[in-house]
Amino acid sequence: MNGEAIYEQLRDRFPDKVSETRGQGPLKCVYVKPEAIEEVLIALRDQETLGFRHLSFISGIDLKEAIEVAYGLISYSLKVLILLKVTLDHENPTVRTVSHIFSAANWHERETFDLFGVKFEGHPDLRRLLLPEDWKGHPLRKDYKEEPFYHEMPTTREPLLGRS
Amino acid sequence: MNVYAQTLMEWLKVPEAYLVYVRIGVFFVYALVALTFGALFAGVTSWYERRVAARMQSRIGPNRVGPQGILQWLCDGVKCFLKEDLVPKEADRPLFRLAPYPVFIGIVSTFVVLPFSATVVGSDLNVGLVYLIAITALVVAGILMAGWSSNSKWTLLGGVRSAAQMVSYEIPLALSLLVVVVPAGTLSLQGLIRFQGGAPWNWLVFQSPMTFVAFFLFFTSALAEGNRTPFDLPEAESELVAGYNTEYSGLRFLFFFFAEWMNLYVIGAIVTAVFLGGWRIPGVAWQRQAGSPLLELVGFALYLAKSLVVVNVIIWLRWTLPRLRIDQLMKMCWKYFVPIGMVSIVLSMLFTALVTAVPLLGRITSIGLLVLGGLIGAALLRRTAYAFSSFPDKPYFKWMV
Amino acid sequence: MGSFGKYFRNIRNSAGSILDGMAVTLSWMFRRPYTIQYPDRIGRPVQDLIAPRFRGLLEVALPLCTGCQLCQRTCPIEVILVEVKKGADGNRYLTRFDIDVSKCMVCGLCAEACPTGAIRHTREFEMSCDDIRKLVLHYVTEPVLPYKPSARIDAAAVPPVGSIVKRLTRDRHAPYVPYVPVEPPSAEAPPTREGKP
Amino acid sequence: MNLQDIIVEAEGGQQMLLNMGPQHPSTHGVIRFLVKADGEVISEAIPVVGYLHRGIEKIAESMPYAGFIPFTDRVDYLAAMFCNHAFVTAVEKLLGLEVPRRAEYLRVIADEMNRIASHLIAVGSMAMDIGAYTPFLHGIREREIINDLTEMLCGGRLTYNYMRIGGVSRDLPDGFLKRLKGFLDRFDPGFINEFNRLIGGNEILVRRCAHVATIGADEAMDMGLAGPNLRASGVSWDLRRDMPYSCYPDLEFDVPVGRGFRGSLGDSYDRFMVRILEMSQSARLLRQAIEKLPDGDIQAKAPRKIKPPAGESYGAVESARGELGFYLVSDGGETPLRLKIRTGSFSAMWAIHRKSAGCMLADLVVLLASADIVAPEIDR
Repeated sequence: MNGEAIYEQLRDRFPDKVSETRGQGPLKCVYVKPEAIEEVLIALRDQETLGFRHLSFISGIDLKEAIEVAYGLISYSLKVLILLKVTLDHENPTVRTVSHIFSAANWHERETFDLFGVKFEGHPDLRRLLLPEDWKGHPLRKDYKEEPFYHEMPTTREPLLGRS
Repeated sequence: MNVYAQTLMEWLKVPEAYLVYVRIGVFFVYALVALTFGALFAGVTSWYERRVAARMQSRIGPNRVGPQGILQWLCDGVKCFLKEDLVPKEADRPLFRLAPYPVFIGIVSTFVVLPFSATVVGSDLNVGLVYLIAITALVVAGILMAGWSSNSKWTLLGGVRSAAQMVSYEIPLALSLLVVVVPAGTLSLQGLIRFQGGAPWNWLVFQSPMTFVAFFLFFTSALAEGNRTPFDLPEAESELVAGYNTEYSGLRFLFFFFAEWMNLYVIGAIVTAVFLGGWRIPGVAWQRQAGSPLLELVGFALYLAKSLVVVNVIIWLRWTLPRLRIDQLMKMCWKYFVPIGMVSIVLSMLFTALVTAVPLLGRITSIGLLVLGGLIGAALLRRTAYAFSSFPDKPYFKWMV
Repeated sequence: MGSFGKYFRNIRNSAGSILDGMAVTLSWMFRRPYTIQYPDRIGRPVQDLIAPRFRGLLEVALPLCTGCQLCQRTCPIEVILVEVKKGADGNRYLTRFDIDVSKCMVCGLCAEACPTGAIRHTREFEMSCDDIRKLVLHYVTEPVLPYKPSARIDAAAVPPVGSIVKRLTRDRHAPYVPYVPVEPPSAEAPPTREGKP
Repeated sequence: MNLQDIIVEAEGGQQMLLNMGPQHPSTHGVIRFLVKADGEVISEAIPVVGYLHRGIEKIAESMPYAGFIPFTDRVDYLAAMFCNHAFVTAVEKLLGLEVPRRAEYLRVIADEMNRIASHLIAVGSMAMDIGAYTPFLHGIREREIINDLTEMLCGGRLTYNYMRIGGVSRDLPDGFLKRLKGFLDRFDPGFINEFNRLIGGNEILVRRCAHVATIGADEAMDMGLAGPNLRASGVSWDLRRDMPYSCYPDLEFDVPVGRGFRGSLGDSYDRFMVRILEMSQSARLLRQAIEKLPDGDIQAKAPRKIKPPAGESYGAVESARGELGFYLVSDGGETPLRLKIRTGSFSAMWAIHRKSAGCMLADLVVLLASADIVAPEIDR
């Protein structure tokens, strides 16, 4: 079973919650309604014929007008990777957590929160992961401006190579 | 040493009334000599251990200071002298400053009873073994003081581990010595050595199956007492940073290390004295050895050589084995060593009674155990030969690089 | 008997495994150590022991440099600065070729991009010094005419790999001397072909 | 709850709060744990990561594709070749580029050499954390030979920057294959046997590792473990075999799986042993790759300025630390729109957080070493 067949199956099961297969290039994806992401993932994980037991990654994508969160899942039995996406509001991106479905999602969601500011509702421990707790802003958003100083430490260095 | 004081008085024709002063003088000189010996040994061993470890790890090791780097320990010592003696701000200052000394004293004081040869001994106490066990317990106090007073959690963990470990291992240590004391009938170290003979089959280690077991028991417990791998939990680098001495620097740190390496010799010397025939020369009665300076010297050389072999084995073990976990360490002590020690004492008594009745049995047992020891050695040699044959690197005998 | 036998077998195996380990460490006491005694006591410069492709400090052979600035554009982190200026005589002169060694991550992309092989990796790597500004290597000390691909060049005019950077880093423990920008020659000074770095 | 609250809570309670790291001998690199402990027994070890966060994913958004390859070296300093490989795979998938066979073989040779080097450090440093220093240096010694080989091959010993989009940067130098064969002859079975005798079978090590931090198969899948850590739990999953890339389909190899070698399935000793078995499989792969190495180009015809069409791709390779994936989103420009790096250490660190409860302090060190954590891979 390849990716497209799985997407087809998902659409059959959740007709109004899973979109058409979209995306260009080698990796296609389906868009899932943000409120349905939990049940879709549970279905993917628990259905015997699918067996998507491995959450490979959760990644935010900033498209300037919206923020997407991509879920990469691998099935050990089908040996295939699929990609699900949810589209969120750019200003206040919020989605339900999936950390109770895949515990691996815990840290991936914390990272996405840290770098994109996506709030995962119901996450048990939504703190910044990589950046210091008092860091301002979410650096992987396209509108992020780095502050010149962090705790009075300059965040940039004068280049040694200056043009004459 | 009293013998020497006597001789000196006769030689110098000093009146009898001054005996006590001459004795004090002789003791003072002896203390200096013993301390210098210990210090030199600790220093050179610290270099030697690094060189040996390096070769085991296919490195070269320190070889820059002096010929083959033999003066490396002097440099390290001078460095420690020059470093600032830091005391952490929140530390318990008096205790922190005091802690290295009990450790140091505990180790150095063993030289009172440790013999060098038939007559050269600080004082041949008739409770020598008890004294040894008692005085080395000071080390625990020092380490616990260091761990507590540094006011750091890592040092505290190191100190508490050390206290638990050393207090526990005192028991198998004492038990294994008792196993030997039963046939020998004395607690004095010189007495134990006199009881043994020069030839291996007369050594206490091969005296009975129980003493053979006690030898391993004692050796292992002594390693645990001395915080050597595989029992170096109090200073387990990868777990506790550096254990109880994490916060120490400069001279006080040096004291800890000084004690550690001097302890190597102490372990080696005790093992040699109690189990491996001490300064006895094969085929020479101890009374003759006590009289002649030449034989004394030969005895001392033999004693030192055997101690060095033991020290080498300790170093060798350290660079081979991983370390145990604290619960395994405790389990080993209380579930294996203590019961084995106790059973050994009882059996040792029975065996001693048996051997008194049938002397031939004792001789046969000794030879049998000697053969067993040889078999263990042969197993090691066979494995070494296999190690050479299974890896393409050729043997290489140039040691000075 | 089963559990009793197992108990003793366990002891035997444990002792055997420890003896195994001790035999291996003992055998290495009698084998050749693998480390070498850097930096001295190895008989020849350590640079000679390194593989020819080793990516060490970058150097620029100015007689080969066309001033195309391809390296500058390829470099992902702006380590290279090349400047070409017009002189009073109408010729274009190479007035600056700086490499910020403190920042360079020796990836080798510039050397791959260079069409003439002027910028290249050496096997030199010793560059420790006490002032980060000394880590900017200035290859152009007087204005140089860029190399023309059509021109024939004497192979002997190109310094051997490593010699240039060796000369530049020789005085790295001397006090820092500020860099004086190179200007293209004015009308009176006659231009030279071989720029001495 | 922020860190300050955790500290206050533990200090006020009956537990001791130990601050393990970021400078601690066994937290390889800079990892910090806030360890809540009752004496030696840990009730929770909270990882505080991010000390090595360099924002590589952010850098990628302003780097041309070809110029980003050196940065991937910095993702995992012990196994940089895989990061190269995963990134170029992702870009090649996006471009639809066919890589010449010889280049694929060269990539596999470089990968497998790197896998041996990385596993040597993993098992060696695990022995070191347990207290035996010598095996670590024996591992380093063999790794040094591999380092010399990669230096011959691409000029770098740690940051290789060997692969290019559409191939590799340089062909094999003279005498390389002979030296590699010489290394393999001494390494497998000679060195592996010796290492097992020195430490692998050592009773103390076995006692320290067996039954420690056991991770069952279901749990391992749930926590997203990958690579040797997952296989040690009994899940036979290897991207090289199951989602084949490069020239792995041509080569024959086994996937070692943990089976409770001396303890229970998925304990620290299994993770140790699986790595040792994998080294031997890598040697086998290398021997085959040398045997089958075809002639031909080492570089596909890639445009000078790489500008992939808009789209997404996921390039994943089986790194020494498991599934290493580069999720690449391109909007058709010269730089990626988004690059997400999925690493094995990241999920392993999460597993350590989960499994630390109930361990002893010494077990945490074993767990940390057996999961083979590399700090920059977590933080990126």
